[in-house]
Amino acid sequence: MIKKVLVANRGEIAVRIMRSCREMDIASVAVYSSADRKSQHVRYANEAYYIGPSPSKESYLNIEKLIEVAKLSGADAIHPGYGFLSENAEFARRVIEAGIRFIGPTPEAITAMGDKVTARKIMIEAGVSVVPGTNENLDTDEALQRVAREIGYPLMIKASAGGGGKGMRLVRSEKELVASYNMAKSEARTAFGNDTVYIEKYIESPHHIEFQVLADQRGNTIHLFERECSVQRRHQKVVEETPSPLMTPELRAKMGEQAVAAARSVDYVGAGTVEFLVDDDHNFYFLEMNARLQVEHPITERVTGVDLVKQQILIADGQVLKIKQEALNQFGHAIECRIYAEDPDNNFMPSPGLIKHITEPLGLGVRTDGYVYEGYEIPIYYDPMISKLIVWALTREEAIQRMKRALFEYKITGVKTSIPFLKRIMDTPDFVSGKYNTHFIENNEDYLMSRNDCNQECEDLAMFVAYLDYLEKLSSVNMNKEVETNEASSWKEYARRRNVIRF
Amino acid sequence: MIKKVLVANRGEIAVRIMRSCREMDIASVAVYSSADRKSQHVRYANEAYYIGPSPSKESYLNIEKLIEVAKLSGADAIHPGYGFLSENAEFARRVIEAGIRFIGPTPEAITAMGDKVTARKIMIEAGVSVVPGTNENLDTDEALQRVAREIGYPLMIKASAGGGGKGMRLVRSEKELVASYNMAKSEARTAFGNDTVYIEKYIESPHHIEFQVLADQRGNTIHLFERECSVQRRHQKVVEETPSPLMTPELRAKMGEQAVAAARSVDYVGAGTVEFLVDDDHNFYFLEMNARLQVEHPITERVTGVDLVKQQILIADGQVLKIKQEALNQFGHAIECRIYAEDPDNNFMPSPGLIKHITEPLGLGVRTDGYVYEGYEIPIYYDPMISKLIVWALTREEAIQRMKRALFEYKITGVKTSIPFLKRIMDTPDFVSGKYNTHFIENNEDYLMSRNDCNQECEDLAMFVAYLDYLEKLSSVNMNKEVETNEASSWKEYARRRNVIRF
Amino acid sequence: MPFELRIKDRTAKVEILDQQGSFYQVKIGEKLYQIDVTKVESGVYSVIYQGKSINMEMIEGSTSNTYIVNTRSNDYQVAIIDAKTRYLEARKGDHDSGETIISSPMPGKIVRLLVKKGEKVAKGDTVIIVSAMKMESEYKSPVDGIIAKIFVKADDVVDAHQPLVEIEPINEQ
Amino acid sequence: MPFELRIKDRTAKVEILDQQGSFYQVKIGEKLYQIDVTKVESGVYSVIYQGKSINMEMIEGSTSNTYIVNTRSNDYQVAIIDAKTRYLEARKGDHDSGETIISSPMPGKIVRLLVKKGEKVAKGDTVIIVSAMKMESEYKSPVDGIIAKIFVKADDVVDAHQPLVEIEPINEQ
Repeated sequence: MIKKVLVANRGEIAVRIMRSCREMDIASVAVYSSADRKSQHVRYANEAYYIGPSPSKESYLNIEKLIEVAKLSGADAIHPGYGFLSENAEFARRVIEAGIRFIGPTPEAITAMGDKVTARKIMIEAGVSVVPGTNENLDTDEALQRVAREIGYPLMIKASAGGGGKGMRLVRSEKELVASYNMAKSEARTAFGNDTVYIEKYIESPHHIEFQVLADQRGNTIHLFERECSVQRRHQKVVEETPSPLMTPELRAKMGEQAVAAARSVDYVGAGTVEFLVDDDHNFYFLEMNARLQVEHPITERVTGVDLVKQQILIADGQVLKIKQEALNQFGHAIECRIYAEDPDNNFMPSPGLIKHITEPLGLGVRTDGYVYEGYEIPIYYDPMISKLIVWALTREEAIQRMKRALFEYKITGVKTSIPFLKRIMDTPDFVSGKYNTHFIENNEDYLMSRNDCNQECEDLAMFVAYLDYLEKLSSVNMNKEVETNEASSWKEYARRRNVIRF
Repeated sequence: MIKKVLVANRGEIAVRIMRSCREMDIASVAVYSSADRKSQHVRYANEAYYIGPSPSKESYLNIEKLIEVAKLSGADAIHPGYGFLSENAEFARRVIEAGIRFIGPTPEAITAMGDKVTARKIMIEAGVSVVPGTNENLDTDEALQRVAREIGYPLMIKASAGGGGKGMRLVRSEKELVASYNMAKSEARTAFGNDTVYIEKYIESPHHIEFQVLADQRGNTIHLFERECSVQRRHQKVVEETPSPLMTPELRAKMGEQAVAAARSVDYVGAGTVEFLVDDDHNFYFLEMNARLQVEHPITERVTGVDLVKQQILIADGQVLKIKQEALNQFGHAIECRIYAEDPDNNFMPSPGLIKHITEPLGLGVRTDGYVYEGYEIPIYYDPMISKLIVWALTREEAIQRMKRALFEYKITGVKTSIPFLKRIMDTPDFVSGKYNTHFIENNEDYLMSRNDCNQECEDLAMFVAYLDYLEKLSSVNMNKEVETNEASSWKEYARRRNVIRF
Repeated sequence: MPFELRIKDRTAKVEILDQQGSFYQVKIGEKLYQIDVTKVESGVYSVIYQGKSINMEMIEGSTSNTYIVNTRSNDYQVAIIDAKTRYLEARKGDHDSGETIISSPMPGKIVRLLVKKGEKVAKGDTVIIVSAMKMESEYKSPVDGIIAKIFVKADDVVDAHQPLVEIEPINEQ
Repeated sequence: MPFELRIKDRTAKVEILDQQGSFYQVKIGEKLYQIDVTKVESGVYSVIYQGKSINMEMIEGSTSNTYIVNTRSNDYQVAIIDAKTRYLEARKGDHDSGETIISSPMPGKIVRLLVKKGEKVAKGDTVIIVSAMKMESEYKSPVDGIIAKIFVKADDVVDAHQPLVEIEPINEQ
């Protein structure tokens, strides 16, 4: 059995992995950069080793150094977490070559799933539905029109070598087709020196729904149901929930089957996630597979009761998956909110800095996965996520009420956080009714705007308390030094008088 | 629907009730004594009112004042929590007379269950098993011996008017019977002026197992399975878990049925708990019924998914119980540890005081219900319980591992706590194997004793860090004033030198 | 000892008329209040006003006489206007036509400087790019002007509110 | 600047030989250590020694030169022995045959005084009953003696370590 795990990551996910290690009586090894000496994962681990300067590429992405520390500490396995080197096939290969277990899929599976075009081909072969489209270069307007008619409008023309929106054209009807096609080709030629374009169906108002899978080294592969991840801002997930409000038992069975087929097609081992786009008519299309643990894995853990990190470790240890598909159930409803150090009222500007005060929500049905503490300074070098707040309740309605209660209790000061924005999401009718897709945030800007609910009375109270705090500051020694006016002495006089009144 | 609830309590249970109120969009009203102005329940509530001096009988037990505040604040219901007035029939009656809903059973049910002899009689009539025994005064030695033989040895002779162990005699065989009987009678006469005694079977190594019940105002009554509460110290519960390691599906069905019968026999309304003694042969006997929410209710909430406080409020509102017995299930395993402000290494002496630092355990499967915060001073007037730590996992084995992990993360300084003692319980083989009864703590004194695991190296590190902290204190302004020897100047010199080295 | 305080655009005089323990009788502007206020944690106060329980956290602003006041649902900027502040504000008025300084609202690392000293910039031109937490932010000139001073260079790590670039506006009368 | 520290019965000299940032080379007693120590919260330190990560919390004892050092699994009493301490300890030696003071180890309320000034008590006699958190504790005389002073009366609320009763021992040579 694995006895010591090096966690090649930082922040909340490093702490979360170490928690499961501790519950398995496995020692954990932290690695840290210059910026992270005081980070929670260093304090939580059994052992901790310095691996380099603050920028990721000199520390958390330094494969050489990580393997060196694993050998030095005697770790027999490495968990990559998410981000950093978690989907780096080269890293997985190097770890295995060093005689250390890699807690994740094989380098081959990572490579296959990392390349979108390869993944799409493998999926088609495995019978997994992908967005209808074509890879061939279409030579004549007739061929183009025929294929477009087969796929159906609206459709997207995408540059094969493209990325970042360049060389992309949305076509809503046949009369725009030829002109758009030629423009896309010319744009692709200019941008990438390669005018190969292909056509894909445009999914109008898609839901982003993903399936959690687990597979052991013997090929036993199961899925742990879906996660609805359509609440996104600039392709970054903000709120996730399970079950998905869109889901039906039939759709779940079909998608689950394809998720398992997708994993099997690359001989997947470990925990992975198959992402789909789903339209309102319950058509679904493979988007990509994430060959690692997801940020939002806790909601799956909550409704199934399965500790996914423990399963990852057991699988890496070579053990046979004990969980049977038919024994799994979704019990109740779970929602996750991601808490970022950012200012929602100022274009979501990142807000690193010193945590002055933190109060975590507690009580029934609430889980917090975080890593910051009072007095900790969030560094500027890494991801702005502070924590994940996960609630569970018997029903979706109760879960939303519980999330509102938990967000009310959550207090972080010193840095700006996304908590006020998340509160407003929980109050937005489209979210409450469960009728939302990936356009949720842009469609609900009115509801999601900051509202000032402070009337004059509330302002007066704020002024008074500030006044009291200021008086206290004034009567302290340091402050008296600062105020070099003749007020200082009258302040002292006042402070004396105040004490007299008080008793 | 109930719109505003006054919580006639303090501490963790007041906060816990307010959490559910908030999730139901019900406003909560806190009441507080002089000692509790800064208490968490006052800060958490929507409204807060002062009700009197610190001693309970002048504040939390002041029925008059509580009803006055309920009227003043416009509360339409009162939740009594546990302890204080929660099982006071007079309070329940007065609340109802004031036109306010009492979130609890009827005054009649409270009265019936409050008197042990009455309760015993009602249970016998309802067909609930009670400890075999008799209430009749036995006149002749023959009658005595006959009855004793019927009941079986060992048995207890108890004074009818007794309490606190007085007038009690344990009889192990017939030859001790007559002498013990006469001594018990004489002791009872001296102590209570009433020599009526009765005989009860002595349950040798009992398990304390209780069943949670819920009943609405229409007579719909269900149970939410058992809680194993045998880990006790001086009749105070320390650790609870569900399911009970002793339980079988058959025994559970039988006991659950009788728990429901017990509640029905007094037309019970709301949440209540029926306590049983159970022997190793699965014989069980009614002990008492607690006509209120129990401290340990969260473990039931965790395995059933039911929020018991919400159910209490819905029932008090007159709503029909929506939960059906046959739909209920125990999912996984839950354990609760009670965290007290007490010194386990010094005869569990209470340890009130200022909370200097607190770190609550977080992450998968962990719930904390507490009320203290950093800078809060635990008052000397009330119960020393700081919080309840509840963990859940799929299996009992995993739940114990998770509890150990959570206790490892839990850090409270400023006051002594029972955390080290609880850690040792989790490591005790009898607990780990699940083979324990109410004698667990006395039977395992060796395992539960404090062990010092610090070797010289670890001591050296502790000294060095203390030394560093002391240096820092010395170099601060205040400290220099205190140290009025000629060392002060050399310290300043050293502090300067240290800065030079540092950069 | 009355004092003037400002929240948003509103200024009000605050005066304690009486105090008994944590109970204050206060005049704020023209309104009388009876408030129960007690400090519960460092910088955190529990307020009970007309039965309502409110938590407020006082976070010191960039100067010792300003606060960000945090309640459960919102935050407000509050300034205490003492003699010193009034003096500084009066002085500031004199200089108001002076330079414009671009400073970073958050700690970060300078990615790129797009201007040189003495260079002319138009309002809206990007002057400097700062990165923090894997996101790059562009800072633009708020005026037409000439770069007067540059306080940082590429790869510098900067604190919040640290001046980055000073621009001398061009007056086009 | 070496110093002597005490833990349990053991006294050791502590001396920093070198420091680079948070890395210290230290001599403790006769042993050399290389330790990485950094303060992470008020009174809380993160220690890395031979790869092992250890958290330690320093809680000030009843005097400024004593600490209770808390790790995740245990706590230890540590005393820093400076000139002042040495002096005080020497002085204490002179007085050692003096009075015995019963003090409360925790805050509480005096329930009952069972003795009067001038009264004779035997070792083990209950002198005073203090209640805290719904539990009453009896404090017994550690010596045969005479009640010299009583500092409290029934219903008084007392702090931790506050003297309650002073007993003059009777020497029975």
